[in-house]
Amino acid sequence: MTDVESFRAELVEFFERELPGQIGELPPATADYWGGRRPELPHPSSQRYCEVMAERGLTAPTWPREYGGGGLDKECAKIVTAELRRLGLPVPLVGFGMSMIGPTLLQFGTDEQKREHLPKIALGEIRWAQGYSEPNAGSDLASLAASARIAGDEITINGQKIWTSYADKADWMFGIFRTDTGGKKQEGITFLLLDMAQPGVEVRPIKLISGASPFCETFFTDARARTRDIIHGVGNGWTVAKALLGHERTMIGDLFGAGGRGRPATAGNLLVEVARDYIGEREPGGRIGDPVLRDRVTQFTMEERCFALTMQRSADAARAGHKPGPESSIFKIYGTELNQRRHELILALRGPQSVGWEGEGFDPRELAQTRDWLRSRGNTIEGGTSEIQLNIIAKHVLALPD
Amino acid sequence: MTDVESFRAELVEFFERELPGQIGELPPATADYWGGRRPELPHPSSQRYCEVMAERGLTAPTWPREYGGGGLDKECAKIVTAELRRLGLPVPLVGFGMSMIGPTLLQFGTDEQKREHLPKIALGEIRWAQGYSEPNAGSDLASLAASARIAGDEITINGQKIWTSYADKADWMFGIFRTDTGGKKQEGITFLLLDMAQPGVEVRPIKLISGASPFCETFFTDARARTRDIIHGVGNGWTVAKALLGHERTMIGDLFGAGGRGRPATAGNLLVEVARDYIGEREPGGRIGDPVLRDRVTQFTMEERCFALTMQRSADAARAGHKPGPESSIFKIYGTELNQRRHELILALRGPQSVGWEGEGFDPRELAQTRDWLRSRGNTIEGGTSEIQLNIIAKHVLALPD
Amino acid sequence: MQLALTEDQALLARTANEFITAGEPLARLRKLRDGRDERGYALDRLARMAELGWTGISFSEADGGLGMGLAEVVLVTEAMGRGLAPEPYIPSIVLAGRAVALGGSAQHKEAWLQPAIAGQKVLALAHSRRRGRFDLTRAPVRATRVDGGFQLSGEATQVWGGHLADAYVIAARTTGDDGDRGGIALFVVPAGTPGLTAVRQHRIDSLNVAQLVLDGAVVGDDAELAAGGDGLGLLSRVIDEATVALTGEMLGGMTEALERTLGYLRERRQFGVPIGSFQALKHRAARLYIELELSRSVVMAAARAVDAQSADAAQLVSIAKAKLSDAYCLVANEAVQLHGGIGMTDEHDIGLFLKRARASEMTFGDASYHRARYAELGGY
Amino acid sequence: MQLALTEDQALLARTANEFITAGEPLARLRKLRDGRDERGYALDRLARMAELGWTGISFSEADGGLGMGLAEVVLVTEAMGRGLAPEPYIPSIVLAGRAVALGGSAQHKEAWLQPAIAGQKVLALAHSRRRGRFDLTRAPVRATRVDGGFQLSGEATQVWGGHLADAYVIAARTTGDDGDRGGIALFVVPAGTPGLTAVRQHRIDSLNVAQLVLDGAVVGDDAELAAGGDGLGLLSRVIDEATVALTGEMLGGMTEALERTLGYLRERRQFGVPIGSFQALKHRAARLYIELELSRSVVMAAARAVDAQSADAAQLVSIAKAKLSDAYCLVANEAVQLHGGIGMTDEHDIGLFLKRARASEMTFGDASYHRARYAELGGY
Repeated sequence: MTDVESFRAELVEFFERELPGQIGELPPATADYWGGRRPELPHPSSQRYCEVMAERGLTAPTWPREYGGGGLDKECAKIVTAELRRLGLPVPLVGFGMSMIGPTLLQFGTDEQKREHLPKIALGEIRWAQGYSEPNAGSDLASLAASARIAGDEITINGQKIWTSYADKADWMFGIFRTDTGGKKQEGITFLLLDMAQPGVEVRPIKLISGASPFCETFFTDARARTRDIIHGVGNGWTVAKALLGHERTMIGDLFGAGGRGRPATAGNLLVEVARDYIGEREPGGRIGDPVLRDRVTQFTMEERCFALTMQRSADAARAGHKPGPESSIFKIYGTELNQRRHELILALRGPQSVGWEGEGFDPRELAQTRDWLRSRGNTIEGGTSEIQLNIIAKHVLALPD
Repeated sequence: MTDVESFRAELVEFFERELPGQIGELPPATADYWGGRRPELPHPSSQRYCEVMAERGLTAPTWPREYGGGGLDKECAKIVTAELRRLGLPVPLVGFGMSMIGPTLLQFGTDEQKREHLPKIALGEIRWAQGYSEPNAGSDLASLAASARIAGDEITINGQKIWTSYADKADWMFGIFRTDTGGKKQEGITFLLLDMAQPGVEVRPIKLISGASPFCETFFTDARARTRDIIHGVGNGWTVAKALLGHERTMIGDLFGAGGRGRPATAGNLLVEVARDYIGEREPGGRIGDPVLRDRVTQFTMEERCFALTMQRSADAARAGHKPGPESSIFKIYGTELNQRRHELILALRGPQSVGWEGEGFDPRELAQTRDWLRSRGNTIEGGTSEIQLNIIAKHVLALPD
Repeated sequence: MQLALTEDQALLARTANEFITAGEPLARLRKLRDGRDERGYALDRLARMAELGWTGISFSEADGGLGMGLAEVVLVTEAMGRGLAPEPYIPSIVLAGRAVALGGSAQHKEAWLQPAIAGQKVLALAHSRRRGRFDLTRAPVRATRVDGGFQLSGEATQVWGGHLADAYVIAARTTGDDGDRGGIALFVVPAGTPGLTAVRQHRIDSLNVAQLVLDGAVVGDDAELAAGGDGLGLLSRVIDEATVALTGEMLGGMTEALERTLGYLRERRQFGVPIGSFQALKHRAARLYIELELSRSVVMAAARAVDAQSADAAQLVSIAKAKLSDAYCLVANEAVQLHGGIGMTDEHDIGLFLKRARASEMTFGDASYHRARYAELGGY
Repeated sequence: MQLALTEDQALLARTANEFITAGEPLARLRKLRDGRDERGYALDRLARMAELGWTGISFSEADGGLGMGLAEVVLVTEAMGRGLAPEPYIPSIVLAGRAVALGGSAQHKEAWLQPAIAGQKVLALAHSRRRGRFDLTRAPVRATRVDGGFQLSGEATQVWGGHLADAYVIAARTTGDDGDRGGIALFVVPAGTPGLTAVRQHRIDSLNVAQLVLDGAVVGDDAELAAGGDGLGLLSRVIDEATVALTGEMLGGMTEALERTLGYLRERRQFGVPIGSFQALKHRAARLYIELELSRSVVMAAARAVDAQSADAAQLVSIAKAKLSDAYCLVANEAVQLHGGIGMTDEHDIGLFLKRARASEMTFGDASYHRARYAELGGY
């Protein structure tokens, strides 16, 4: 049998027989594990599961072995994902290490930098945060002001970052800082890595309208970093930052897009269930009672399917060896808008039961969904506002003049 | 009894007894009469009706008597309109003389200019056209190029105008021409009047996608005008032009707005009738058969009512002596968009019967409405595009920075 | 119908706005919310509104009111909406108060209406049950005849102003079933009546709403409003009046949300210029402004139509609520989006309007409910 | 299901586009329209498409086809849509041709299918009557048994490609009534059959459509397709296939309309700059582009699902037609608006797309029809 088939066989052998033996009860597919020095365990065996998988390079299947990856080609990597899904196992490790700084290091890092940082990411030892936006540098990111002063092989950092996701749970930060205030603002920006466990770094969570605090403000007061942790050289940070933003957009699109981890693949049916439950049906199992809401459910379900198909088309093109087409530029904006529309539609279906905050008179699913709706309002702002996405499409895809 | 009451009494006396005696059969309320040297008669007695009304200054009730008007105050003028409506009589005379250049002359004209031109307008002797846009000066009107060279009391005009409504039926044109190519483009523009019945003026109708030709291109080759017909002085044309555009916007808003002459006041019910006719009803006289289309009809009917109420609010404020509020800035854009939405909704209701052009298989109302729909696509372009309207609102009403 | 403010109305609008803004309303709302204030509003503010005469606007002189109408009420609620003022003016005065005024006996009025108008007592009206959506025939409570009165059992939800209220007007079904237009009665039930308990509910807009549980509470025949009359008719009428008052509040809220957003667009700088100079944002702001003007017109019209009891009053109420529900939610969504990052933080005030917009949308019927109702009333 | 083009498919797409653009399509359409050409399309172009093999794509080798499917057909129709090519490829090949292929006897195929594939004869299918909207159970014709055959009477409208066609596939009701799924049969009726007349109809898109009048035309039993079988089933199947082909055409049309608009935005100057530099217009163009990408995906998916006869094929067809109807009309409206004054003139080509978009929307069901159908199929 071919290498691929034998690889799948090995994998199945390992997943089905060895793995349970080494870990005992396996975590459910929904248990996202982010790793780090102070790991949160969605399931008792999450950490152990991650470690055992990491030993085999299965936390980062496509990364080279010498950097803690599995050294697998695309096809084998796909088999890993497929088998995990088939067996109802979670991806062993998620986070910005895997999805953002890892790929960026592979693209821009020196061999030394890769050797130092990638294995710790793949092993789940270090959890990363992203230091990009500042209070006065949001959509206009390049006008950032947080400064990095280089003296010898030491760097001193001062200023503030904002919207740093889970900075309060992260160990290291990758970010962009100003090393030169003269000249074009895109120049004089340097991309570097720093350990957040130091007195000069203070993190304050930001409370959102949903009540959750996924973002933080991070304050730097003579914080220290090492010149060896500068990626792609002093003053070349903007190039690195933009490449990384690409990874981020794709990730967010995947997350919110139909079939993405951000949502149940069955949202269509979920909506029908909610409609039947809250609006009622003509006859048992029959049409949704209110034809107008039924039409809205259908309209949304159709849009969602069109988006899922577009993501599939992009993936199929990639598999067929074409480079990512312009269609990928719509994932972030449309995926997040769909997520908002989905939540607003559920509000409409649940009616007055959809405006509860806590306590009496609302059931837990209603309360959770209301919070999710509030949270979703930020989706079109975080990670590059929809307005910025539209600018990008107009300029880079449609070639409209500045 | 008060003057107002006695005025109404006289009016009724005249309308009900004298008028029929002098004219015989009266034209129906729908018969718009535009006057001019080559008048089109929507009804055999249209011209006579106009003349008799003009003798009494009732074609332009609020204009001063010495200029052929009725010299009536607002209140009496309103009585005239009310009585005409009550008796099912048409406004005796419509057109750009009455609605655009007339008011502009009253505002900017010299006494001599008023004496010469206003009476001919009020009597319906001269029909006017508007010479504003040019192929390369549409939204950016101030960049117009058609030139007027002044020598002594003679003016020589060269260049082209476009979108001149009914120029092929007009006798005189009011328009803006460039008298100075140096300096700021708004300067060096002069507003003047010219007789179109001369060899130097050539008019070509423009066929629209609806098949109709309400607009023309007008070409000037050493056409002649008189310096005495320059309004508000050489180089001050932009001021006059903008004031006149104000009159035009209001007129278009009125025309397309709910209750406006451009549409039946009962569009709401009309839509219900069309829906019942083409979609069917649950039971005779009952609900519209398709609840989703029923909801769309309702949604539109509501929007239309909100708009009608906004126009009423503006009128009531004016009556209460307040100057036109910012709400009037929305009439043109929203009135024309409503008109488009109304037509698109009717298409949806009529389904496949709504795509006929002529001949077999479509009834006359269907064909007429399809043409009206096509024509309506231009409503948001002519008379200042919706984009320009939004710019105006953002700048002048919302005070957003340039 | 005149869609212009009279001198007196303009004055009232100014006074109301001054009163509300002077109270630093949003800071106050936050304090009540974050301090988990049990009542969620300030009794003394309500009393102050009574002193200013606003609680008496829509009642006859005979009932101790000013004999004006909703045309004036919406000016007060509009100001409240601008400041998201949490005082139960609508539920106590426009909803329950009017129910007592229209259907109550002299005793009812003396016991409850006059004190409510005086701002001394707070009334609330219970008309909906969980999952009952907006259908008024789905009464939250069942009333069974007992000797000399009725026994009430059932559970009402999101009773506006219902926590720590002094008395409740409760919609109960005496006969028939959901969907029947007959068999609904309104009872006045004082707080503290055995078998009646109110539990504070917490909504995204942190207004005072309560779950009202009736467990065999007994009331006398004299507790019924418009006894023997058309209970549902009376209920519908006061709900319509309260709906108009609410659209006034929503108008104020969307006006404030838009103005704050315009201010932000003028001041916030990115790429070296105010973001309000970007044409795409300008056009969106202009679109919101159009919605605002249309909304103002229909609120004024609905108020005047109900005051004049004109034939199409109910239809205009539905247009107003449908329009304001859609427009306020749109403006609030856009307001958050245009504020960018800070717009999604709890710390920034703009989010409070988003939450209130949604809660208002779900009160007295959302847009699609009112479109269906409009069509019913229109006979198609 | 692979949503990527194979080498062969990519080649086919290129060839089709070259063929269409080489024919200066829009000028040709104008000539046919303004010259009031009776046929409204060019027979030789149809023959040329046959030579290129495109008419045989979706037929089995046994029937003289290439044994490919809609995945390839939509590449041809997409090119046709870009150029608004008026040739009756969809009605003659995808609609009537497939009906004969799926339900016809050897004689039917020899007499009509082979010549149609060869581009020598033109077929058309009559399935709708005036005011029948999109309901396939409302057959335009009634068929009554006569000795050895049927007598057909009725009137079909907007029969695509039906003027000067050589033969017609006619949906007729043999028993039952509107709404019944049974009792519908398809008959092949040659042009010139006594009692059959076709009258050219003129639509905004100036395509060849005809009113087909049957006045007691008699056909033999052998004229029935899928005799005794499920006539409506066969009709629905070929309508679904033709719908997919049409969505391909619509995709081509909206692609072309958007590209022309983008070109105009880049070149047209006002206020001293290209109007494409105005952010509000940029954002609107980007929105249209998003619609275009979503549309392309669903057209590819629907074609492949029908080819694979997968369980959700019919639902995907409805998504595709609903999406393309809305998206093409939106793009066409915006295209005219963004072209400004010249956009509303008959002289400018952009208006042709507006007209075709609307006519396509009203063919084989509009968006709201297909949303309702999708929900039915989904059992809710």
